[in-house]
Amino acid sequence: MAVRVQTADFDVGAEIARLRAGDARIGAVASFIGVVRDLNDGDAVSELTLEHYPGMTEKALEEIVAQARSRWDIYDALVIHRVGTLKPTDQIVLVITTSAHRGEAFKACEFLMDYLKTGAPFWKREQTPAGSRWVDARESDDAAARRWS
Amino acid sequence: MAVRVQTADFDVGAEIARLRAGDARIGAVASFIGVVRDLNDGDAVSELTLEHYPGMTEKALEEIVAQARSRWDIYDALVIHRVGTLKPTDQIVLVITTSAHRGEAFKACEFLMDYLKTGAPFWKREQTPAGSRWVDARESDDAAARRWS
Amino acid sequence: MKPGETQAAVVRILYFARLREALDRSEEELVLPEGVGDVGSLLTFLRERGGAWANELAPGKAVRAAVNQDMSDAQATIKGGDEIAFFPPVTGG
Amino acid sequence: MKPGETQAAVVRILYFARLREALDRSEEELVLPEGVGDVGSLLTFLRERGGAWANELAPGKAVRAAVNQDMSDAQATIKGGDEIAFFPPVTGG
Repeated sequence: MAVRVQTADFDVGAEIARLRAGDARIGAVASFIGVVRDLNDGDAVSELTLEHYPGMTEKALEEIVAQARSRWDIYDALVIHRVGTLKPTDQIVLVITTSAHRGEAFKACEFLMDYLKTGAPFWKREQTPAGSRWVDARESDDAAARRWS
Repeated sequence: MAVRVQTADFDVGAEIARLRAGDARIGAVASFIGVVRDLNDGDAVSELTLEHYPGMTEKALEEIVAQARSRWDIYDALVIHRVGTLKPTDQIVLVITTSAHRGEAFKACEFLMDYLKTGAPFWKREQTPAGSRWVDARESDDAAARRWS
Repeated sequence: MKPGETQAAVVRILYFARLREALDRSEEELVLPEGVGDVGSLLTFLRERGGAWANELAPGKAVRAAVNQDMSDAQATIKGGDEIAFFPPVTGG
Repeated sequence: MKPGETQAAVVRILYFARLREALDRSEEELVLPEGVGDVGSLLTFLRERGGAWANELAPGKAVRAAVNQDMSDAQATIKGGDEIAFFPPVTGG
Protein backbone atom coordinates (compact mmCIF):
# COMPACT_ATOMS: atom_id res chain seq x y z
CA MET A 1 0.00 0.00 0.00
CA ALA A 2 1.48 3.34 -1.08
CA VAL A 3 -0.26 5.40 1.62
CA ARG A 4 -0.64 4.93 5.37
CA VAL A 5 -2.23 7.19 8.01
CA GLN A 6 -1.42 5.93 11.49
CA THR A 7 -0.82 6.92 15.10
CA ALA A 8 2.20 4.57 15.38
CA ASP A 9 5.75 5.69 14.66
CA PHE A 10 7.60 4.40 11.58
CA ASP A 11 11.07 3.01 10.88
CA VAL A 12 12.60 4.73 7.85
CA GLY A 13 15.23 2.03 7.31
CA ALA A 14 12.67 -0.77 7.33
CA GLU A 15 10.31 1.17 5.04
CA ILE A 16 13.07 1.85 2.52
CA ALA A 17 14.06 -1.83 2.54
CA ARG A 18 10.42 -2.87 2.03
CA LEU A 19 9.87 -0.40 -0.81
CA ARG A 20 13.08 -1.44 -2.60
CA ALA A 21 12.26 -5.13 -2.08
CA GLY A 22 15.36 -6.24 -3.95
CA ASP A 23 14.31 -4.49 -7.18
CA ALA A 24 17.65 -4.25 -9.05
CA ARG A 25 16.31 -1.65 -11.51
CA ILE A 26 16.39 0.93 -8.72
CA GLY A 27 19.39 3.28 -8.76
CA ALA A 28 18.04 6.09 -6.60
CA VAL A 29 16.07 6.28 -3.35
CA ALA A 30 15.02 9.73 -2.12
CA SER A 31 13.33 10.15 1.22
CA PHE A 32 12.04 12.86 3.47
CA ILE A 33 11.09 12.84 7.14
CA GLY A 34 9.12 15.68 8.69
CA VAL A 35 9.76 16.06 12.41
CA VAL A 36 8.07 17.98 15.27
CA ARG A 37 10.17 21.06 16.17
CA ASP A 38 10.28 22.53 19.66
CA LEU A 39 9.73 26.01 18.22
CA ASN A 40 7.16 27.43 15.80
CA ASP A 41 6.55 31.07 14.87
CA GLY A 42 8.84 32.07 17.73
CA ASP A 43 7.04 30.14 20.46
CA ALA A 44 8.11 27.02 22.33
CA VAL A 45 6.04 23.99 21.37
CA SER A 46 5.63 21.18 23.89
CA GLU A 47 3.11 19.08 22.01
CA LEU A 48 1.53 18.80 18.58
CA THR A 49 -1.82 17.16 17.84
CA LEU A 50 -2.73 16.15 14.29
CA GLU A 51 -6.39 15.91 13.29
CA HIS A 52 -7.42 14.45 9.95
CA TYR A 53 -10.47 13.59 7.85
CA PRO A 54 -10.60 9.78 7.84
CA GLY A 55 -11.35 8.47 4.38
CA MET A 56 -10.65 11.67 2.52
CA THR A 57 -7.08 11.85 3.83
CA GLU A 58 -6.17 8.46 2.39
CA LYS A 59 -8.00 9.27 -0.86
CA ALA A 60 -6.21 12.61 -1.24
CA LEU A 61 -2.82 11.04 -0.54
CA GLU A 62 -3.41 8.25 -3.04
CA GLU A 63 -4.36 10.81 -5.68
CA ILE A 64 -1.18 12.76 -4.97
CA VAL A 65 0.90 9.58 -5.27
CA ALA A 66 -0.86 8.77 -8.57
CA GLN A 67 0.01 12.25 -9.83
CA ALA A 68 3.66 11.82 -8.86
CA ARG A 69 3.76 8.50 -10.71
CA SER A 70 2.30 10.03 -13.85
CA ARG A 71 4.64 13.03 -13.78
CA TRP A 72 7.93 11.33 -13.02
CA ASP A 73 9.61 8.14 -14.01
CA ILE A 74 9.54 6.50 -10.59
CA TYR A 75 9.16 2.83 -9.74
CA ASP A 76 7.39 3.30 -6.43
CA ALA A 77 6.43 5.79 -3.75
CA LEU A 78 5.38 5.56 -0.13
CA VAL A 79 3.70 8.13 2.09
CA ILE A 80 3.22 7.56 5.83
CA HIS A 81 1.59 10.34 7.87
CA ARG A 82 1.01 10.14 11.59
CA VAL A 83 -2.03 11.51 13.44
CA GLY A 84 -2.69 12.03 17.14
CA THR A 85 -0.51 13.70 19.74
CA LEU A 86 3.25 14.04 19.17
CA LYS A 87 6.18 15.62 21.00
CA PRO A 88 9.20 17.56 19.71
CA THR A 89 11.66 15.27 17.83
CA ASP A 90 8.81 12.82 17.01
CA GLN A 91 8.53 11.85 13.35
CA ILE A 92 5.38 13.18 11.59
CA VAL A 93 5.61 12.22 7.95
CA LEU A 94 7.71 9.99 5.70
CA VAL A 95 7.91 10.12 1.92
CA ILE A 96 10.08 7.70 -0.08
CA THR A 97 10.47 7.49 -3.86
CA THR A 98 12.48 5.02 -5.95
CA SER A 99 13.68 5.51 -9.50
CA ALA A 100 16.45 4.52 -11.90
CA HIS A 101 17.92 8.03 -11.64
CA ARG A 102 18.29 10.58 -8.89
CA GLY A 103 16.67 13.57 -10.58
CA GLU A 104 13.29 11.85 -10.90
CA ALA A 105 13.45 10.44 -7.36
CA PHE A 106 14.26 13.85 -5.84
CA LYS A 107 11.60 15.73 -7.83
CA ALA A 108 8.86 13.19 -7.10
CA CYS A 109 9.74 13.21 -3.38
CA GLU A 110 9.67 17.00 -3.12
CA PHE A 111 6.47 17.19 -5.18
CA LEU A 112 4.77 14.70 -2.85
CA MET A 113 5.71 16.76 0.20
CA ASP A 114 4.58 20.04 -1.38
CA TYR A 115 1.25 18.65 -2.53
CA LEU A 116 0.63 16.81 0.71
CA LYS A 117 1.17 20.08 2.62
CA THR A 118 -1.57 21.89 0.70
CA GLY A 119 -3.89 19.12 -0.50
CA ALA A 120 -4.24 16.46 2.19
CA PRO A 121 -6.73 17.13 5.02
CA PHE A 122 -4.57 17.28 8.15
CA TRP A 123 -4.67 20.04 10.75
CA LYS A 124 -2.09 20.75 13.43
CA ARG A 125 -2.80 22.08 16.88
CA GLU A 126 0.17 22.97 19.03
CA GLN A 127 0.64 23.45 22.74
CA THR A 128 2.67 26.56 23.66
CA PRO A 129 3.30 28.30 27.03
CA ALA A 130 0.43 30.68 26.12
CA GLY A 131 -1.96 27.78 25.58
CA SER A 132 -3.09 25.64 22.70
CA ARG A 133 -3.55 27.02 19.18
CA TRP A 134 -4.34 25.85 15.67
CA VAL A 135 -1.40 26.20 13.31
CA ASP A 136 -2.08 28.61 10.46
CA ALA A 137 -1.52 27.58 6.87
CA ARG A 138 1.54 29.19 5.30
CA GLU A 139 1.55 31.15 2.06
CA SER A 140 5.04 29.70 1.47
CA ASP A 141 3.48 26.22 1.29
CA ASP A 142 0.97 27.38 -1.32
CA ALA A 143 3.81 28.93 -3.29
CA ALA A 144 5.82 25.70 -3.07
CA ALA A 145 2.88 23.68 -4.41
CA ARG A 146 2.28 26.17 -7.26
CA ARG A 147 5.82 25.60 -8.56
CA TRP A 148 4.70 22.25 -9.96
CA SER A 149 1.66 23.44 -11.91
CA MET B 1 32.50 13.44 10.99
CA ALA B 2 30.48 14.73 8.04
CA VAL B 3 32.21 12.55 5.44
CA ARG B 4 33.10 8.86 5.34
CA VAL B 5 34.65 6.78 2.55
CA GLN B 6 34.44 3.09 3.38
CA THR B 7 34.12 -0.40 1.98
CA ALA B 8 31.50 -1.38 4.58
CA ASP B 9 27.78 -1.01 4.01
CA PHE B 10 25.78 1.60 5.92
CA ASP B 11 22.46 1.66 7.80
CA VAL B 12 20.36 4.64 6.71
CA GLY B 13 18.07 4.49 9.74
CA ALA B 14 20.98 4.46 12.20
CA GLU B 15 22.78 7.26 10.35
CA ILE B 16 19.67 9.46 10.34
CA ALA B 17 19.19 8.85 14.08
CA ARG B 18 22.84 9.71 14.77
CA LEU B 19 22.72 12.87 12.65
CA ARG B 20 19.50 14.06 14.30
CA ALA B 21 20.85 13.21 17.77
CA GLY B 22 17.73 14.49 19.48
CA ASP B 23 18.15 18.02 18.10
CA ALA B 24 14.63 19.45 18.52
CA ARG B 25 15.30 22.38 16.17
CA ILE B 26 15.21 19.95 13.23
CA GLY B 27 11.95 19.89 11.28
CA ALA B 28 13.16 18.30 8.05
CA VAL B 29 15.45 15.39 7.18
CA ALA B 30 16.16 14.76 3.50
CA SER B 31 18.16 11.76 2.41
CA PHE B 32 19.33 10.06 -0.73
CA ILE B 33 20.69 6.57 -1.34
CA GLY B 34 22.44 5.66 -4.58
CA VAL B 35 22.19 1.97 -5.43
CA VAL B 36 23.92 -0.37 -7.91
CA ARG B 37 21.55 -1.14 -10.81
CA ASP B 38 21.64 -4.38 -12.74
CA LEU B 39 21.54 -2.45 -16.02
CA ASN B 40 23.61 0.45 -17.36
CA ASP B 41 23.62 1.89 -20.88
CA GLY B 42 21.56 -1.07 -22.00
CA ASP B 43 23.90 -3.77 -20.69
CA ALA B 44 23.51 -6.16 -17.78
CA VAL B 45 25.82 -5.31 -14.90
CA SER B 46 26.89 -8.10 -12.55
CA GLU B 47 29.45 -6.18 -10.50
CA LEU B 48 30.65 -2.64 -9.94
CA THR B 49 34.07 -1.66 -8.62
CA LEU B 50 34.68 1.80 -7.21
CA GLU B 51 38.17 3.24 -7.25
CA HIS B 52 39.01 6.50 -5.46
CA TYR B 53 41.86 8.85 -4.67
CA PRO B 54 42.49 8.40 -0.94
CA GLY B 55 42.99 11.71 0.76
CA MET B 56 41.68 13.86 -2.04
CA THR B 57 38.30 12.13 -2.00
CA GLU B 58 37.68 12.99 1.66
CA LYS B 59 38.99 16.52 1.12
CA ALA B 60 36.75 17.09 -1.91
CA LEU B 61 33.69 15.74 -0.07
CA GLU B 62 34.37 17.94 2.96
CA GLU B 63 34.66 20.98 0.71
CA ILE B 64 31.35 20.10 -0.95
CA VAL B 65 29.70 19.72 2.47
CA ALA B 66 31.15 23.10 3.53
CA GLN B 67 29.69 24.66 0.37
CA ALA B 68 26.28 23.16 1.09
CA ARG B 69 26.40 24.55 4.63
CA SER B 70 27.26 28.03 3.39
CA ARG B 71 24.56 28.02 0.71
CA TRP B 72 21.64 26.63 2.65
CA ASP B 73 20.28 26.95 6.13
CA ILE B 74 21.00 23.41 7.23
CA TYR B 75 21.96 22.15 10.67
CA ASP B 76 24.02 19.21 9.54
CA ALA B 77 24.96 17.00 6.61
CA LEU B 78 26.44 13.56 6.19
CA VAL B 79 28.00 11.90 3.15
CA ILE B 80 29.00 8.24 3.13
CA HIS B 81 30.46 6.80 -0.07
CA ARG B 82 31.52 3.21 -0.49
CA VAL B 83 34.52 1.96 -2.46
CA GLY B 84 35.53 -1.53 -3.57
CA THR B 85 33.46 -4.15 -5.33
CA LEU B 86 29.66 -4.06 -5.14
CA LYS B 87 26.75 -6.03 -6.61
CA PRO B 88 23.38 -4.92 -7.99
CA THR B 89 21.04 -3.70 -5.18
CA ASP B 90 24.08 -2.82 -3.00
CA GLN B 91 24.08 0.68 -1.57
CA ILE B 92 26.79 3.00 -2.97
CA VAL B 93 26.26 6.43 -1.48
CA LEU B 94 24.24 8.07 1.28
CA VAL B 95 23.58 11.78 1.72
CA ILE B 96 21.53 13.16 4.63
CA THR B 97 20.74 16.79 5.42
CA THR B 98 18.85 18.26 8.38
CA SER B 99 17.17 21.65 8.55
CA ALA B 100 14.31 23.51 10.18
CA HIS B 101 12.42 23.50 6.86
CA ARG B 102 12.04 21.07 4.00
CA GLY B 103 13.03 23.34 1.11
CA GLU B 104 16.54 23.88 2.46
CA ALA B 105 16.99 20.21 3.36
CA PHE B 106 15.93 19.05 -0.12
CA LYS B 107 18.06 21.58 -1.98
CA ALA B 108 21.18 20.92 0.08
CA CYS B 109 20.75 17.14 -0.35
CA GLU B 110 20.34 17.38 -4.14
CA PHE B 111 23.23 19.86 -4.41
CA LEU B 112 25.50 17.48 -2.48
CA MET B 113 24.65 14.62 -4.83
CA ASP B 114 25.14 16.75 -7.96
CA TYR B 115 28.48 18.13 -6.81
CA LEU B 116 29.71 14.79 -5.54
CA LYS B 117 28.96 13.25 -8.96
CA THR B 118 31.19 15.74 -10.77
CA GLY B 119 33.70 16.88 -8.14
CA ALA B 120 34.71 13.95 -5.95
CA PRO B 121 37.39 11.59 -7.32
CA PHE B 122 35.62 8.24 -7.65
CA TRP B 123 35.64 6.04 -10.75
CA LYS B 124 33.32 3.16 -11.53
CA ARG B 125 34.26 0.03 -13.42
CA GLU B 126 31.46 -2.37 -14.26
CA GLN B 127 31.35 -6.02 -15.20
CA THR B 128 29.06 -6.80 -18.14
CA PRO B 129 28.60 -9.96 -20.26
CA ALA B 130 31.01 -8.39 -22.80
CA GLY B 131 33.67 -7.90 -20.14
CA SER B 132 34.74 -5.20 -17.76
CA ARG B 133 34.60 -1.50 -18.69
CA TRP B 134 35.13 1.90 -17.14
CA VAL B 135 31.92 3.87 -16.79
CA ASP B 136 31.94 7.09 -18.84
CA ALA B 137 31.09 10.40 -17.23
CA ARG B 138 27.69 11.76 -18.24
CA GLU B 139 27.05 15.17 -19.71
CA SER B 140 23.72 15.11 -17.80
CA ASP B 141 25.71 15.05 -14.53
CA ASP B 142 27.73 18.09 -15.58
CA ALA B 143 24.50 19.84 -16.50
CA ALA B 144 22.97 18.96 -13.12
CA ALA B 145 25.99 20.42 -11.30
CA ARG B 146 25.92 23.60 -13.41
CA ARG B 147 22.36 24.33 -12.25
CA TRP B 148 23.75 25.43 -8.88
CA SER B 149 26.36 27.89 -10.12
CA MET C 1 -43.59 7.28 -1.00
CA LYS C 2 -46.71 8.23 -2.90
CA PRO C 3 -46.59 9.57 -6.44
CA GLY C 4 -46.25 13.35 -6.43
CA GLU C 5 -44.33 13.48 -3.15
CA THR C 6 -40.73 14.61 -3.33
CA GLN C 7 -38.10 12.73 -1.34
CA ALA C 8 -36.24 14.92 1.16
CA ALA C 9 -32.63 15.49 0.02
CA VAL C 10 -30.51 14.81 3.07
CA VAL C 11 -26.81 15.63 3.18
CA ARG C 12 -24.21 14.86 5.81
CA ILE C 13 -22.02 17.82 6.80
CA LEU C 14 -18.69 17.41 8.57
CA TYR C 15 -16.64 20.12 10.33
CA PHE C 16 -12.95 19.86 11.15
CA ALA C 17 -10.28 21.50 13.28
CA ARG C 18 -10.83 25.17 14.19
CA LEU C 19 -14.30 25.12 12.58
CA ARG C 20 -15.35 22.01 14.49
CA GLU C 21 -14.36 23.70 17.73
CA ALA C 22 -15.86 27.12 17.01
CA LEU C 23 -19.16 25.63 15.79
CA ASP C 24 -19.12 23.05 18.57
CA ARG C 25 -20.13 20.41 16.08
CA SER C 26 -18.26 17.68 14.21
CA GLU C 27 -21.15 16.62 11.99
CA GLU C 28 -24.81 16.97 11.25
CA GLU C 29 -27.47 15.75 8.87
CA LEU C 30 -29.35 18.43 7.00
CA VAL C 31 -32.39 18.35 4.74
CA LEU C 32 -31.27 20.53 1.86
CA PRO C 33 -33.45 23.64 1.87
CA GLU C 34 -35.08 24.75 -1.35
CA GLY C 35 -32.63 26.56 -3.60
CA VAL C 36 -29.52 25.16 -1.93
CA GLY C 37 -27.80 23.29 -4.76
CA ASP C 38 -24.15 24.08 -4.43
CA VAL C 39 -21.46 24.58 -1.81
CA GLY C 40 -21.74 28.37 -1.94
CA SER C 41 -25.49 28.45 -1.28
CA LEU C 42 -25.08 25.89 1.52
CA LEU C 43 -22.50 28.16 3.15
CA THR C 44 -24.89 31.10 2.85
CA PHE C 45 -27.63 29.03 4.45
CA LEU C 46 -25.41 27.95 7.37
CA ARG C 47 -24.16 31.52 7.89
CA GLU C 48 -27.75 32.62 8.46
CA ARG C 49 -27.78 30.58 11.66
CA GLY C 50 -25.98 33.60 13.13
CA GLY C 51 -23.54 33.67 16.06
CA ALA C 52 -20.45 31.51 15.56
CA TRP C 53 -21.88 30.36 12.20
CA ALA C 54 -22.00 33.91 10.88
CA ASN C 55 -18.51 34.65 12.23
CA GLU C 56 -16.69 31.50 11.21
CA LEU C 57 -18.25 31.19 7.77
CA ALA C 58 -18.17 34.92 6.98
CA PRO C 59 -17.14 35.80 3.42
CA GLY C 60 -13.38 36.39 3.41
CA LYS C 61 -12.74 33.74 6.08
CA ALA C 62 -10.48 30.98 4.80
CA VAL C 63 -12.97 28.12 4.67
CA ARG C 64 -12.26 25.10 2.46
CA ALA C 65 -14.84 22.57 1.34
CA ALA C 66 -14.92 18.99 0.11
CA VAL C 67 -17.84 17.21 -1.57
CA ASN C 68 -17.72 13.43 -1.27
CA GLN C 69 -14.09 13.72 -0.11
CA ASP C 70 -12.90 15.78 -3.07
CA MET C 71 -11.66 19.33 -2.58
CA SER C 72 -14.39 21.55 -4.07
CA ASP C 73 -15.13 25.20 -4.65
CA ALA C 74 -18.29 27.26 -4.08
CA GLN C 75 -19.70 26.29 -7.48
CA ALA C 76 -19.59 22.54 -6.79
CA THR C 77 -23.12 21.11 -6.94
CA ILE C 78 -24.53 19.12 -4.05
CA LYS C 79 -27.46 16.72 -3.85
CA GLY C 80 -29.09 14.33 -1.42
CA GLY C 81 -26.73 11.67 -0.12
CA ASP C 82 -23.62 13.79 -0.50
CA GLU C 83 -21.01 14.11 2.22
CA ILE C 84 -19.92 17.73 2.48
CA ALA C 85 -17.07 18.90 4.68
CA PHE C 86 -15.97 22.37 5.79
CA PHE C 87 -12.54 23.04 7.27
CA PRO C 88 -9.69 25.56 7.48
CA PRO C 89 -6.74 25.44 5.06
CA VAL C 90 -4.81 22.23 5.74
CA THR C 91 -1.58 22.20 7.74
CA GLY C 92 -0.23 18.65 7.59
CA GLY C 93 3.19 17.42 6.58
CA MET D 1 73.96 21.24 -0.73
CA LYS D 2 76.75 23.61 -1.70
CA PRO D 3 76.11 27.26 -2.52
CA GLY D 4 75.37 27.67 -6.19
CA GLU D 5 73.81 24.20 -6.59
CA THR D 6 70.10 24.05 -7.34
CA GLN D 7 68.01 21.48 -5.54
CA ALA D 8 66.21 19.06 -7.88
CA ALA D 9 62.49 19.80 -7.91
CA VAL D 10 60.84 16.41 -7.45
CA VAL D 11 57.10 15.92 -7.85
CA ARG D 12 54.97 12.88 -7.19
CA ILE D 13 52.53 12.00 -9.97
CA LEU D 14 49.51 9.74 -9.46
CA TYR D 15 47.37 8.09 -12.14
CA PHE D 16 43.87 6.75 -11.58
CA ALA D 17 41.26 4.51 -13.19
CA ARG D 18 41.42 4.16 -17.00
CA LEU D 19 44.65 6.19 -17.11
CA ARG D 20 46.32 4.08 -14.44
CA GLU D 21 45.50 0.97 -16.45
CA ALA D 22 46.43 2.32 -19.89
CA LEU D 23 49.73 3.77 -18.63
CA ASP D 24 50.34 0.71 -16.48
CA ARG D 25 51.44 2.94 -13.65
CA SER D 26 49.73 4.17 -10.49
CA GLU D 27 52.42 6.62 -9.43
CA GLU D 28 55.93 7.88 -10.11
CA GLU D 29 58.41 10.44 -8.87
CA LEU D 30 59.69 12.86 -11.45
CA VAL D 31 62.42 15.50 -11.39
CA LEU D 32 60.68 18.44 -12.98
CA PRO D 33 62.42 19.13 -16.30
CA GLU D 34 63.53 22.68 -17.09
CA GLY D 35 60.58 24.78 -18.26
CA VAL D 36 57.91 22.53 -16.79
CA GLY D 37 56.16 24.85 -14.35
CA ASP D 38 52.46 24.12 -14.75
CA VAL D 39 50.05 21.25 -15.31
CA GLY D 40 49.82 21.90 -19.06
CA SER D 41 53.57 21.76 -19.65
CA LEU D 42 53.85 18.64 -17.49
CA LEU D 43 51.19 16.97 -19.66
CA THR D 44 53.13 17.96 -22.80
CA PHE D 45 56.30 16.50 -21.30
CA LEU D 46 54.58 13.20 -20.41
CA ARG D 47 52.96 12.99 -23.84
CA GLU D 48 56.40 13.03 -25.42
CA ARG D 49 57.09 9.65 -23.89
CA GLY D 50 55.06 8.37 -26.86
CA GLY D 51 53.01 5.15 -27.08
CA ALA D 52 50.20 4.94 -24.54
CA TRP D 53 51.37 8.27 -23.07
CA ALA D 54 50.85 10.04 -26.39
CA ASN D 55 47.48 8.36 -26.92
CA GLU D 56 45.99 8.69 -23.46
CA LEU D 57 47.16 12.24 -22.83
CA ALA D 58 46.48 13.50 -26.36
CA PRO D 59 44.93 16.96 -26.59
CA GLY D 60 41.16 16.56 -26.73
CA LYS D 61 41.19 13.50 -24.47
CA ALA D 62 39.19 14.11 -21.30
CA VAL D 63 42.02 14.19 -18.75
CA ARG D 64 41.47 15.88 -15.41
CA ALA D 65 44.21 17.00 -13.05
CA ALA D 66 44.61 17.75 -9.37
CA VAL D 67 47.50 19.57 -7.70
CA ASN D 68 47.94 18.78 -4.04
CA GLN D 69 44.48 17.19 -4.05
CA ASP D 70 42.67 20.21 -5.51
CA MET D 71 41.03 20.02 -8.93
CA SER D 72 43.25 22.13 -11.21
CA ASP D 73 43.41 23.26 -14.80
CA ALA D 74 46.33 23.41 -17.28
CA GLN D 75 47.44 26.82 -15.97
CA ALA D 76 47.91 25.63 -12.38
CA THR D 77 51.56 26.09 -11.35
CA ILE D 78 53.54 23.18 -9.97
CA LYS D 79 56.77 23.06 -7.98
CA GLY D 80 58.98 20.57 -6.20
CA GLY D 81 57.17 18.62 -3.48
CA ASP D 82 53.78 18.85 -5.14
CA GLU D 83 51.48 15.87 -5.56
CA ILE D 84 49.97 15.94 -9.03
CA ALA D 85 47.27 13.54 -10.18
CA PHE D 86 45.85 12.76 -13.63
CA PHE D 87 42.57 10.93 -14.11
CA PRO D 88 39.45 10.65 -16.30
CA PRO D 89 36.30 12.62 -15.47
CA VAL D 90 34.91 11.28 -12.20
CA THR D 91 31.96 8.87 -12.08
CA GLY D 92 31.10 8.39 -8.42
CA GLY D 93 27.77 8.79 -6.66
